[in-house]
This record gives sequence, structure tokens and C-alpha cells, in this order.
Amino acid sequence: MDKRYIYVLLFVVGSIPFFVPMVLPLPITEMTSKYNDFIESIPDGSIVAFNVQIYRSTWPMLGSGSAVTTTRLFEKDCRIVFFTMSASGVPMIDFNVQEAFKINPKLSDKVYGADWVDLGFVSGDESGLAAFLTNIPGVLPTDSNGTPLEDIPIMKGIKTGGDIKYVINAAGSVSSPPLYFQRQWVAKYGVKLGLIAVKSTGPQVTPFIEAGEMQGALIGTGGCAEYEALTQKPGPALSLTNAGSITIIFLMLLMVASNINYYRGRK
Amino acid sequence: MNILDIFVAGRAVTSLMLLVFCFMLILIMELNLREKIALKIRRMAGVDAIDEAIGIAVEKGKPVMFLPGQGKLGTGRSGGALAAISTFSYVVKTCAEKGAKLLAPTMLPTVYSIMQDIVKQAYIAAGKREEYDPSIVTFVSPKMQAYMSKVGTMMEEERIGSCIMFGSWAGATLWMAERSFEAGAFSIGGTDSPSTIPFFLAVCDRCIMGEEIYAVGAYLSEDKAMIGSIGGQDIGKIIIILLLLIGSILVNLGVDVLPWFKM
Amino acid sequence: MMSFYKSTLPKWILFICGIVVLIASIFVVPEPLKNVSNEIQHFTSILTSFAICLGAVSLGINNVKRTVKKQSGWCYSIVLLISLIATIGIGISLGRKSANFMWIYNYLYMPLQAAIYSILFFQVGTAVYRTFIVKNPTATVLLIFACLTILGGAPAITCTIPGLTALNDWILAVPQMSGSRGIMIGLGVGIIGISVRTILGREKAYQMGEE
Amino acid sequence: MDPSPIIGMLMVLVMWSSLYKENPLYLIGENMLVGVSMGYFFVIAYNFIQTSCIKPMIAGSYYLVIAVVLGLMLFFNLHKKYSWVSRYPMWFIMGTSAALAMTGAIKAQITDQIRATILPVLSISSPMDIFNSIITLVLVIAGIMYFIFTREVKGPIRHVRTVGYWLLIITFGVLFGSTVLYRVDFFLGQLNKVLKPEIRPCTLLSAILILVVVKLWSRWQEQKGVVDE
Repeated sequence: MDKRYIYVLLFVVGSIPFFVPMVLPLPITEMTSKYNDFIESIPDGSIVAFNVQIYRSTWPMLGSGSAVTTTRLFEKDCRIVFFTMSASGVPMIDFNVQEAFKINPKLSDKVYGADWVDLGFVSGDESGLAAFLTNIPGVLPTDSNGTPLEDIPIMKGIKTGGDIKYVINAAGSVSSPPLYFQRQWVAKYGVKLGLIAVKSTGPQVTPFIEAGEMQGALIGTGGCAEYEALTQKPGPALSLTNAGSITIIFLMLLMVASNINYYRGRK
Repeated sequence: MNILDIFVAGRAVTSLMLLVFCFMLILIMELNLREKIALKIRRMAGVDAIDEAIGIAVEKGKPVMFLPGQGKLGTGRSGGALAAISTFSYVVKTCAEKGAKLLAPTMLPTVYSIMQDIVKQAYIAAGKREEYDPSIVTFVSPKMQAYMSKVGTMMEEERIGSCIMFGSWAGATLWMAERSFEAGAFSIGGTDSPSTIPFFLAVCDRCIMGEEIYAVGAYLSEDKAMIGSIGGQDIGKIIIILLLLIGSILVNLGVDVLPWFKM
Repeated sequence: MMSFYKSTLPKWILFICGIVVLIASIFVVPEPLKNVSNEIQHFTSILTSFAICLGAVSLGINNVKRTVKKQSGWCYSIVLLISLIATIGIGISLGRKSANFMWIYNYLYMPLQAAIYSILFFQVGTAVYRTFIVKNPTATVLLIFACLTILGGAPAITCTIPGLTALNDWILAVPQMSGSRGIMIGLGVGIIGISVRTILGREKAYQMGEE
Repeated sequence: MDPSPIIGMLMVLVMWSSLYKENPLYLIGENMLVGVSMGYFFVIAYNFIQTSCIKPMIAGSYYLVIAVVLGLMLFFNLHKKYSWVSRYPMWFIMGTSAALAMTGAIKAQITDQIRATILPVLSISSPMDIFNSIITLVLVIAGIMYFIFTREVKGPIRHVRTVGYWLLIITFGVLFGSTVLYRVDFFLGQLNKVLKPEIRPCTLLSAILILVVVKLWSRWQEQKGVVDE
């Protein structure tokens, strides 16, 4: 059978839920509830660093997790220092904040420079992050609009990575940041870190979560949907996860059919 | 002022352990290099799989295909490409001995030139300079999609008997494994990146997982420094296993070991 | 004399950078040495950006060569060169925050990248039908746990089978976590091995890459 | 009606047309992606060099000129004869990254994991936690032992290695399922974007249009192919 029939089937099965919306109850997994407890445990008004590496291409899948987290942090009057470790994430910092204001319009009175700052791109992956943490004004003397850090009220007391106690690492689909954030920030400065990443990163970070080195993680569209349900802020992730059910059931039936076909052929 | 104050606070025991590991690794690598000790890597299941694959191809009278993976040399993570090159020189020798036809399409220029040189040296060493065939190792294309489709069609046209996919693999893993399954070839998959190991495990007949490919590469290349380094790493792992056992025994006997790590 | 500049001096630079950063992050060192280590890391961050620029320049040069020599697919190289130069021109002249540059990011770069990655899903689709077959004990255990995880991702199934989410959480937290922890410790020792060989200049991969 | 989302959707459909058959539209899209992405990275990297190196250097910290010189030495990589000059910045990066990875890995990946595996089993109350921590200890040791290569494992310890093997198969099984779910999430995310209500009719129309164009092109290729043979 020509594989292009399977492609057509996958397209049809994948688009059914968009024409026939379905709402199903969603059980909460352990990683997501730990992440929610971590966000609620952050004291109001504290400074939180936020690495945005969810691009416009992975936003439909993971964006709502990052937007709802930003909304919750703003609702708790936390002051957020945004930065990104990959070039493609630079425009997404502003996009993420605007999405958060859409979720809770009352937040649009937040002042840039006092409640949140956009430091822009930090180049160099692991060594870049290490350099950034040893001397933040040294590596990034100005924020992404060009205003020097001295004139920004939020950055007053922040010189090194140790001055920030809470970190959200929205690593998205990039596989290396979860590891080098643990090695350079958590291991050397002892900060509390929450992760937002794709489904395939989930199993690889369980050792950190069980060891208490990572407070919690939103893994894949399912994790974001559960977090939306926990914080009662409905968003796109819930409908996408329900849509996934049909495609997953179809893939399972396909696998069963191929095994039956293989063993019938062998007899 | 006890001895641990010279270390950065909170990481004293960790840094001490790192220095012990580094010293031990350097010592064993130098001893093995100067033949003071003769470390030997145990017979790897991966090497038996490669011999089995070439044997099956010779029985069927079909060619063997070797794919060195997508790992680049000269970057931080070039262990996979290095292991692929050492394994390729063994495959060339075995194929020459058993008279199996060999095909090796590549997608990276540095890996291509090194593999072309290995084939030339093997034929000169076997004294068959005139039989040296430059078309064994071919440079297909640096673009992953183009490389995948051309190698896929090459597998069907040449009707390969066995397919050895060895090195650092990324996006092209599932496609190559599926094409070699359809061509009915006996396939071996070896990769060090965790996200692609499951695909080789599910689809190939034999799979070489994670760090095993470095050990197979060192075993086949007999490179003293690499074998010494792997020996040092093994001793490091044994130390960690002992720490786990002794630590859990001590903790259960009431001796509180955990604050030591936080000193 | 040339070989001193070609390989001995770079090896010394590699050794000095590695040792200074290593000592500054392990021991309590006087302030000047700490600043030197911080600046070395800052230099590395800057050099990585230069390497990205080098990547763009060498891509441009290779494609100009391909177009001049009329190699196969040279007309597509022209498309590549036009989009490369246009993006750099708009980005540098109008600035990163300009509307045109953001339009390229939102409606050219991101959709194209998203489409190529989503094609990987179809690879899984055809592979599920042809090759995920239970033919030996390894594939059996692998596919059992894979199916458990995949079914755990579908709300339609997790709300009909009550125990599935709890079972998946246990599998993730105990057996899978122990396996990942074993691999992580092995990789950690491996990274120390590679780093020691790199700083001592014994790592063969670099010499082989250059010659 | 802002046409931009439609152009974005067209880009996605052009790339998906390669699923039907490799065609010039797909090759144009692929090369445009490589050009646009490298151009985009160049602009962002250039901005970072400006803010982090050039402006502070002019403002006072003159030692940064060394970084600029090393950075320009990278470009010798393009020159056939003098490519060895680019080793200085390349190996500068390698040495620093090696030292940083090592000092980070020893704590995050080794000592923290050891500390988390050594658990005071007797003082834990619930039997389930006692069972979990004993199993974790045994399985972690089995997992590490599987990757020991220079010791021939004989006697009873050999069974610990087989336990390690099956443990790794379970670990990679779960990773396999998660990778499949990741690709399902990604595809449905894109499908949701393309099938948004406001551009849905336009999507279906242009999908049919692209398929027809590709079909005509491949038939023309076959006739041209026949003529060439």
C-alpha cells in the first residue's frame, strides 16, 4: 500500500476534531501539580528570571503554558526578568507578555522597567549562560531597547545569577537548555527552577525532579492543558489535547493492524 | 580553617570528587598509553553484530551499506563521528576479507574525505592497490532531506543485504531504519543521542545504545588513549556504585551522610 | 616554527582557558583571577556570535560558487542567496524591531520551519504501520511501554481507564527515572572524560577535523 | 483583511506538498528557509556583538578588542591555506566549554543524583515509598553497570547487567512514546493554525490548487523523462 494513503488518512483524522470540537475531562499528572505548587509557593513581589525559547512555530503547542505562567506571576505581583538563550526566541518575549495581558486584561497596567524587563538574546549556549550569570551587567549592559541597566528599577540589585531566587526555563523544543540550566544555574547558585518543554524532554528530566533539583515541569500540550485547568484559565491547549486523542487512537489501531498483517503474512 | 575552606562554599565535597576523577582519568590514560598497564575492552555485542551482518550479506550475495550518521567532526560533540570512522575501517577490512561489496554514502565533507582515505589505505595494506574502487565512499549531499531520499532509493536499487547505521544520528534516524527494513536488509543501528536510540531499538535487528558506540569504536581502533580513557571512566562508575552502596548502608545505620554533599 | 603557531600555541590557549575557568569555579580565588575567568566566559559568548556570522558568510560563499559553476540545483541557490541577503539587509538597516523584519520572522521563517518539523510526524505515521512490529523480546517490552505512554497522552483513554495516569506516573517516577539516572551518571562521567582529554589536547576529534 | 496569515499558511502547504511528491515548489521553500534562517541568525548575532562587545569597548573597557580580533580570526576558516588561524578562537571556545561542562556536570549529574538515591529507607513510613526507594537504588546501580566496558562481568553480577539491559529497554520505551506524542502535538499545533476559521476556506482551496500544480508538473516531468530516454 502506497504510504501516501496513510498521509491522507492522518490529515483527515487529524482535522476531524477542528470541525467537531470535543470536551473531555483531563486527569492531572504529578509533574504538572508539582509545577503548580512551585508557582504558587513563590512569595509575592519576588524577582523571577524567565528564559523564553518557545518560538512562533512551537507556540501553538506550548505557548499557553508560558502565557498562563506569566499571568500567574504578574497576578502575584512578581517582577519578571525576561531573556532568551536562542536567537529565534527574541521576538517571543514581547509576544508572551502581550498574550498574558490578553488572558487577564487587568494586568495591562504593569509598567515596563518596574514590573518586567526584556534583556533580549544571550549568545553562547552553556558558556554564554555561565558568563551571563557571573556578571549580568557585564554581558548585557543594556536591555533590548538600548536603555542601560542602571536606569531600569527592576535590575537595581541584580549583579549575578545568585541575586535571583526563582527561574522559569521555557526551553520549548530545544533539547540542550534543560541540562545546561541545571548544570550552570541550579548546581552553582542553588536557585529553584520550573521547566516548560516538549513531550520528549519529559522522561529525560525526571531524575532532576525526583532529586528536588527541578521543582516541576509542564511537559507537552497535555501539561499546558492540565495547568490551564488547574489555574482555571481556559486556553487552546485543552482543545488541542482532546484533538490528539483521535490521532493517538488511530496510530494505535494502525500499529495493531500492522502486527496482525505481519504475523498473518508469516503463517 | 579546615581543608575544605579552600573550595567554593556548598560545593567542597563535589569539587574534591571532581579533582579525584580528573587525576584518576589522567593517570590511567597515561599508564595505558605508555603500556604500563594493558587495559582491554571486553568483547562487545556490537562487534559480533557487525560480523553477523557482513556474514549475512555475503550469504545472500548482496552488498553491505555503511552509514556514518550525521555527527560533525571538530565540534564539541564529535565522539559519535569518531566512533563511526573507527568502525568503518574495521568494516572495510572485514568486507575485503570476505569479498563483500561495500557502499558508504555520506553527507559531511570531512567525514567523506577521511573515509575515502581509509578505503585507500586498506587496499594498499592488502596489497591490492589496483583493485581500489573510489566509488565505495560517495558524497551524496549536505542537506538532510536530499541525503535521506537519495540513500533510500540507493538501498532499493542496489538491493542491499545488510545495513550498518553507526554514529551520531538525528532527524534522519527513522527514515533510514524504515527504508532498510523495507529493503529486507539485516540492519544494525548505533547512536549516542538518547532521543534516537528508541527508533533503532524498535526497528533494527541489533541496536548499540549510547556510550556503547564509543566503546565499540575504541575496541576496533585499538587507540591506546581512548581505551585508557574508557578504562578510567569505568573505574569512575565503579567508585559511584560503591558510594551508592556504602552511602545507603550508612544512612540506614543512622550516620547522616547527606549534609556532607552540601558542605 | 610554523608548527608552533599551527598546533602548539593553540593547544596552550586551550589549556590555559580550561585551567583558569576550572580553578576559578572550584577554588576560592582572589578577585583578579575571578574577573579573568568571567571575562574568558564573556569572550566565549561573543565568539559564538562571531561563529554564527561566519556560518552565514560561508553559506553565502558556497552558494555563490554553486551558482557561478552552474552545479545541479543552482537556481535554488539563487533563491537562497536572495532570501539571505534580503533578510540581512532589512535586519541591519531597519533594525531588529522594525515591522518588515518581524514580518519575515512571523510569516516566512517560522511557518517554513514549523512545516519541515511537522513532516517528522508523517515519518512516525508510516513507520507505525510498517516497522513497529513485535518480532523479538526487546521490541515487545519496548512497544508495551511506548504504547502505555502514548495512550497516557490521550484524554479520551485516560478518562475511560482510571488507573492509567497513576500507572504512567509510577513508571515515569521509578523505573524510567532510575534508567535515566543511570544513563545521566554515565554521561556525567563521560563528559568529565571528554573534557579532561579536550583540555589536555588529547581529543583526536579536533585534529582530525582540521587536517 | 491582512493577507499575512494566508502567506504563512501558503508556506506551510508548499512544504507539505513534498509529502505528495518532491517538487520545485518544495525546493524553493526549503532553500528560502535556509537563507531566511541564516540571515535572521546573522542579524541577531550582529546585534548581540554590538550590545555586548562593540559598544562597551568604545565606552571604556578596551580589553574587549581582544575578543573582536579573535572573532575576526574565525573568518580565516574560509581561506584554504590559512584556515589554521581559525583554530585560536575555535579552541578558545572548546577549552572554556569543556571546563564549564565539567564543573557543572559533576554536581548536577553525579553528586546530586547520588544524594537523591541514598534514602533513609527505615525512617520512611509508607510501604510504597520504601519499595520505591529500594527498587530505585538497585535499578540505578544496574543501569550504571550496563555501561562498564573494560571489566569482563562473570558470576552472579552478570544478572545485574541483564537487569540493567531490560531497565534501559523500559526507559527507551517511555522515551519512544514521548517522542511520538511530541510529534503528534507539533503536527496538530500546525494543523490548528492552518485550519483557523477565518482562513479555513482559503486553506482548502490553495491545498487543492497546489496538489493540481504538483500533479501537472510531475506528469510533465514523466513526458519529458520519456522524451529524454
